[in-house]
Amino acid sequence: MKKDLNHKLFLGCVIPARLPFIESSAKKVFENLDIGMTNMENASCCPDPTGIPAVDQTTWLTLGARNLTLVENKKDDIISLCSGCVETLKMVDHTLTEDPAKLEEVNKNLAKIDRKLEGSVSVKHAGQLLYENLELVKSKIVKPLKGLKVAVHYGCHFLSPSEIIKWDDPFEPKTIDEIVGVLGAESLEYDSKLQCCGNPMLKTDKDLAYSLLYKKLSDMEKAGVNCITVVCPSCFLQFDYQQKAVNKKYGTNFKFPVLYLTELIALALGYNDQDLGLKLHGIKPKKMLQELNILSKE
Amino acid sequence: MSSENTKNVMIIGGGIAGIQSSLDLGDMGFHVDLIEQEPCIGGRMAQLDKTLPTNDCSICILAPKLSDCFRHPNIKIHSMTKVEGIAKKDRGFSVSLKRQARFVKEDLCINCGMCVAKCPTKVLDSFDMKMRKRKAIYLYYLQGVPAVMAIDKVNCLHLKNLEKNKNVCGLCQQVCPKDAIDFTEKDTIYDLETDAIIMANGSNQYDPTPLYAYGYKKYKNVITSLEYERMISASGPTQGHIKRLSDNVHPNNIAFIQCVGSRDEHTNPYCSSICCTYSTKHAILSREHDENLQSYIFYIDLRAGGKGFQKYINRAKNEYGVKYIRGKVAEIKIDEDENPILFYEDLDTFEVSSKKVGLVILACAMIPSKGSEKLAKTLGVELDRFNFVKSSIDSPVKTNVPGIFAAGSVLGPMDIPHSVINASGAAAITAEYLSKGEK
Amino acid sequence: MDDDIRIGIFVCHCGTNIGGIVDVPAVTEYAKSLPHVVFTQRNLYTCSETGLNAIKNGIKDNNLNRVVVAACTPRTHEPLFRGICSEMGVNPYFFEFVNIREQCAWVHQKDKKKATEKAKDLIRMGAARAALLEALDKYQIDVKPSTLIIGGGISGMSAAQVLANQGYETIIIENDTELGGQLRFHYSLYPGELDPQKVLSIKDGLLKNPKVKIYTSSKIKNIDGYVGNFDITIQKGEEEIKFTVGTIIVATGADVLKPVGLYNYDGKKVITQKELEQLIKSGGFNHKKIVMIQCVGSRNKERPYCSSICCMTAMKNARYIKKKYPDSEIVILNRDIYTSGTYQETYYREAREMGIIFTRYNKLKPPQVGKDTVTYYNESLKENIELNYDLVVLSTPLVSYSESEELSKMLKVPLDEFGFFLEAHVKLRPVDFATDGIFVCGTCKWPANVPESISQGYAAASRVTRIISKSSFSVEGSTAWIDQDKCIACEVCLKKCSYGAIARDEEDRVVVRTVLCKGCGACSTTCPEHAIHIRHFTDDQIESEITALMEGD
Amino acid sequence: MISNIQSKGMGMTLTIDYDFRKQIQGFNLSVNYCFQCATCTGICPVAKMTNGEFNPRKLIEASILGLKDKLIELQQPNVWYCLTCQKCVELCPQHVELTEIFDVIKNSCVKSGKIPDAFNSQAITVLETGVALPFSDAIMKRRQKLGLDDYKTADPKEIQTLLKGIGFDKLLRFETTETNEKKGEK
Repeated sequence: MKKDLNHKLFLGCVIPARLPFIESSAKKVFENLDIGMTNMENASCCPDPTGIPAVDQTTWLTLGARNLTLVENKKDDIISLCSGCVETLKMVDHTLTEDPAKLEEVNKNLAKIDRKLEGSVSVKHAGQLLYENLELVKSKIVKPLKGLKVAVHYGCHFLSPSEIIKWDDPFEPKTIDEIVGVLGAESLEYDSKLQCCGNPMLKTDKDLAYSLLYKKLSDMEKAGVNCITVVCPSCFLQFDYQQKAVNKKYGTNFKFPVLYLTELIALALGYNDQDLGLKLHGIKPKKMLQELNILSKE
Repeated sequence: MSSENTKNVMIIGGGIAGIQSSLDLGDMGFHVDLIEQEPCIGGRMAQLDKTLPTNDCSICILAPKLSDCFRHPNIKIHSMTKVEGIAKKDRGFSVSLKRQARFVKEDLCINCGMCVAKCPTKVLDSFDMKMRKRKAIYLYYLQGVPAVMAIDKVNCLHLKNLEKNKNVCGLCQQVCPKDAIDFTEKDTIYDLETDAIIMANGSNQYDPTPLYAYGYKKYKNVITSLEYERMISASGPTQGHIKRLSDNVHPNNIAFIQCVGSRDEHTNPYCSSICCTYSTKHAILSREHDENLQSYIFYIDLRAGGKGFQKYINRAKNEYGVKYIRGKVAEIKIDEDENPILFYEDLDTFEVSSKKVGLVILACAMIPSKGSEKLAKTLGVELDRFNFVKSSIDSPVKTNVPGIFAAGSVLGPMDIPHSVINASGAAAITAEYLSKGEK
Repeated sequence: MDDDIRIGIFVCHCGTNIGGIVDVPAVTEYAKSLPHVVFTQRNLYTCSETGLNAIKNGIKDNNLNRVVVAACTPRTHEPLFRGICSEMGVNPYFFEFVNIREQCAWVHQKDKKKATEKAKDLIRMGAARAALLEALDKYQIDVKPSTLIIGGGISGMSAAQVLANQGYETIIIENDTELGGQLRFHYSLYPGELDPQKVLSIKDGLLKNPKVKIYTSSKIKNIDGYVGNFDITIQKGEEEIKFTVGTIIVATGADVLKPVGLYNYDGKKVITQKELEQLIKSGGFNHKKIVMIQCVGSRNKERPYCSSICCMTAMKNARYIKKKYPDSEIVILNRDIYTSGTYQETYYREAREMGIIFTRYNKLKPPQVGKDTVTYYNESLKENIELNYDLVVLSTPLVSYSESEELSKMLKVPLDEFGFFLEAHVKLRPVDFATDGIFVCGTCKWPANVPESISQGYAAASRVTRIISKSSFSVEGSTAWIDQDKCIACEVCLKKCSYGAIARDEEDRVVVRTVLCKGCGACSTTCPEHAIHIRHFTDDQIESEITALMEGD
Repeated sequence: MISNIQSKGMGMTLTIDYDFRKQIQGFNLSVNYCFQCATCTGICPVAKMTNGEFNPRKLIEASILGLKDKLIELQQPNVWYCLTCQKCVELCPQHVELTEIFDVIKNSCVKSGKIPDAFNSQAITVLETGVALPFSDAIMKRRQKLGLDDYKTADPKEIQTLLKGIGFDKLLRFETTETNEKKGEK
């Protein structure tokens, strides 16, 4: 039954407006795997689960509910590349399904823009969708990612709150590690694997955000990884763009390229750095990938 | 009232509760059929090292009762036997029992152990919490009653190959001086008429594997309290030596974590009642094994309401240097030497802390025993929301079925004195029930 | 004569309890060399069925007439081994127990060699004594199939109900004017809202039962006799009533501590939980700001125990109030919350859900009860927090009645340091006394809730039934006897005996009432004329042990 | 009823603000379930990093006790340090939804005019553009280079109608961000 749903890609804000190469890699992967996907138009901010509910929970619920009204129930499901968006949409959906009084209140507000939310909407992270199609991915691999030692960073909102996300175990997740393994790369365990990257702390205390990140990077270094994989654009921003800030603050020399999951898959499916716009990353992965013969050295 | 009693009582479960009910009723003159699914009676208490608050050796005070049961003219032990079905009779019940083949004749075996010495097959021993191996022919435990061997059908080379029409091994049969081995024995189903039943089928311990934050099974030096009980037991897998499973090294400090799988809405919401005090016992015994060993007990609320329990805890603090730390451990990690590191907030100093120890013992909750639900269904006995037998405040050992009573931890988590009390209580209520209508 | 003595010695490894310290094979080998010893054997666990069979075979195959077991303690195991001797036709008093576990392996853990030497010494002593042992018989006493229950609270009534319904004569004696005990003061019982009247309704059954005799407003005046035949004198008003019963159950209950001098307790604005219950029951409760303080007068230096029922009681009352007045403000100041068990924890969670506030105080910085406010220090938040109240309720523990002491003396049963009755064995004999025929249940033993008190009542009834379902009871054969030729009738022994087993007979001689005698030896040691002897512990026997000890190298 | 701080500093005595308690319970009843086991603090990465200066358990304890001044005025501990990583929610044995309760406290802070700048400016961006990060020209070029289609987001007017309808704009501080806004328009 779920197979018949049309996938609507909810892009959110960070990916289309800051990290379009992630969107590009994802679309290439979906196309390659023949998974139909269309953009979900007219969406607003999900809204950001770390920012907007802190200001006003009602606003967060209402705006989230508006996004849910954009898909046609029972025919569409929402796929997102951002763990924050997935969390917001799933939680809003869950809250309003469980609490009819809140739904009524939200619909009263939505009525002002001629919208109404009816029923529950299925929301899924792209990482989950790809895991569910892992055999398909496996069959399409042309360039196994041999030699790639990956630090998988699940990030918080991909897993939690698990009772609502209902996906991987928050303290013993394995799905992304399995995908990485299937791609021919190796996922290395490291101490603070399940710790937050620190991105939301940038809003409150930059130094603390850096120390959270520093802890992770140090552990990754200790484990001997050569790149980082994430499934969330906020985590991507934190790892890719704030590594320099950490180096500056701590006098370190971390240079781990960060690859979003679909970029990793795309590489295994044979796309090159130009297809994927890898040079747009803060820390360029090209050299490392070339050394491992994952990218050809022209 | 007469000593010439002709009534039968069936007691399901041969742990301390079932034993106590049997002895009381047997002494009153009732004929007791004591049903035990394992090869020997004794139950959980047989697995324990010492008992609190007196630190009596558990098996030492239990063993005389095992013998009393075995030698009692009014008690018949049905080992390796399970209840399969039940039918209501005019008065009492007809119970269908399934006796698993022992392949050793109970009346012939003299427990000389020659068969065990010859048996080539080693199996993880569940009595020892799978921390040691036993043979495919084995005595359930050293002081077990009936003191006869049993053959583990699943693992015995001869029996496994018999199905394939191959004659393999059979060494035990060859060496047995009493010709007690009988490979032809079959499981038997038989009916017993009984006038009343006492459910005393006990409890189990929560398996903490799903609590990934604690890393049980992932970290070798994180074990359960029942495993630790076997470890410190003189007859246990390490002969009573405290050892880390990672490197067989004796730890210098041990952490005991309370409320593992209890007081937790994710697992079991109830309080397991006995852990605060049994962990205190473990800490005291650890110190007795090694006077330099430091124990830490992490708890939420310290629950020691039983007789002498608070004093026992005070003794642990003052005489054995046990440190009680209020605060639930949130997660455990390990260092490169597989030393567990605990993360928690110390609610005495209110510091966010971590502590590195040599060994961690998880005080896992008591949960209903495996077959409890099925048995209750068979008997028509109502269970509570946690799958313990439902009883009421004013009749604490009665079930919803007239003529069926309950005793021990089948009613909920409880310690040995409580089990003994309501085992005797159930015996009294059973006697009262069976005397009605006569006088 | 000497040739007739054939001693068998069985040395127990007790797993590694003994075997890990004492060199058991060496000790066993040594035992062979002792006089009269014709057979020795060592066993992994002598008390296991395997070990017991070994003793049986040893007796049978070697014609043994004396059995020595060197193992643990006679306290737990002597009856078992004596039973085996009996079974094999050897008089049970030809059995000698040598303790090489507690007295060797455990106390000399650090010196295995000396532990082994001491074990040899003790066995040599035991073997010497065994040679001099004499056959004794246990006394059979006729048992009256009746029971006296002291205390008509829920525990005693539960015991009475079970016994009377089986047709046994049951007599209840109650201090108060009616049966019911503490339950009478409750308006409901946790965890449901069970009406205590429903639980107390067993009283009606007892009142109607012809087998039950109830004496209210009565006191025990004197208890004499022994298991099977206790002679009881009670005082009811002016009247003295005497009767004989076979067994006794002590179910005198407990009192609730009145916290005089604590937290400005005044019985009006600062009251106990029990007083709150009565206030609610009488319909006079109309307070909205309640502060409860837990562990008042318990878990302190004076009473270092947890009364185990106060947290649940506080919650029951708080929940009642919250239901009656949803806008009421209830704070329960506590040190630990005791909601041990299945429904209890749920009860606590529901209480929190209802909005009852639970917050911890530190024992060293107890809350201060002022005129209208209670101030407590919240250690975690490092703040003093002021709580307005119109009622403060103190949760005080159950404490023993002062009358217990007198009763314990009459019954010759012990009390613990808090005045609660002390059972025979805290684990395995929780409702027995060491004295035969007397049992204990309910809160006179330790704080307990209603279902526990009922279970204990049933359990005591079960233990009683074991005895009174048979027509006779056998008692210890090792007793004192007085050599009338030496006795000067000074009565020193009579005063010394704690079992009332020594008395003047019709001929005015000082004699031992054998069925009461426990063979403790207190009389013998105090007799200035050495006129009292203890069977099974004769001077010869003891001296032989001392001599054997001195013979060692 | 407002909890009153009787005197500052030493000897300060707080009282329970039952209205504030009710307010939190009204949004999320799970706050009541807390029995102060401190699992949340033990797993909290920020509590570890700040040596307990940030402490989720204390936030819940102060919420149960309705210590409004402590939470909102003094911000001890400072609720804005929560990462919303939800590790505490996952482990809490009593199913206390800490992150949501912290949102209630944060909302109260906002209502008292205590909104941190970064949250304020993000909220204003969402209010005015419908998205958290507006599309710049440079990004549009990059998208084209990567072969990505135009991505049509919500009509800002519709979002403004919706959010102003629920009074979101009234919670925010505009004076400091107006200059940013103008910059953005250019």
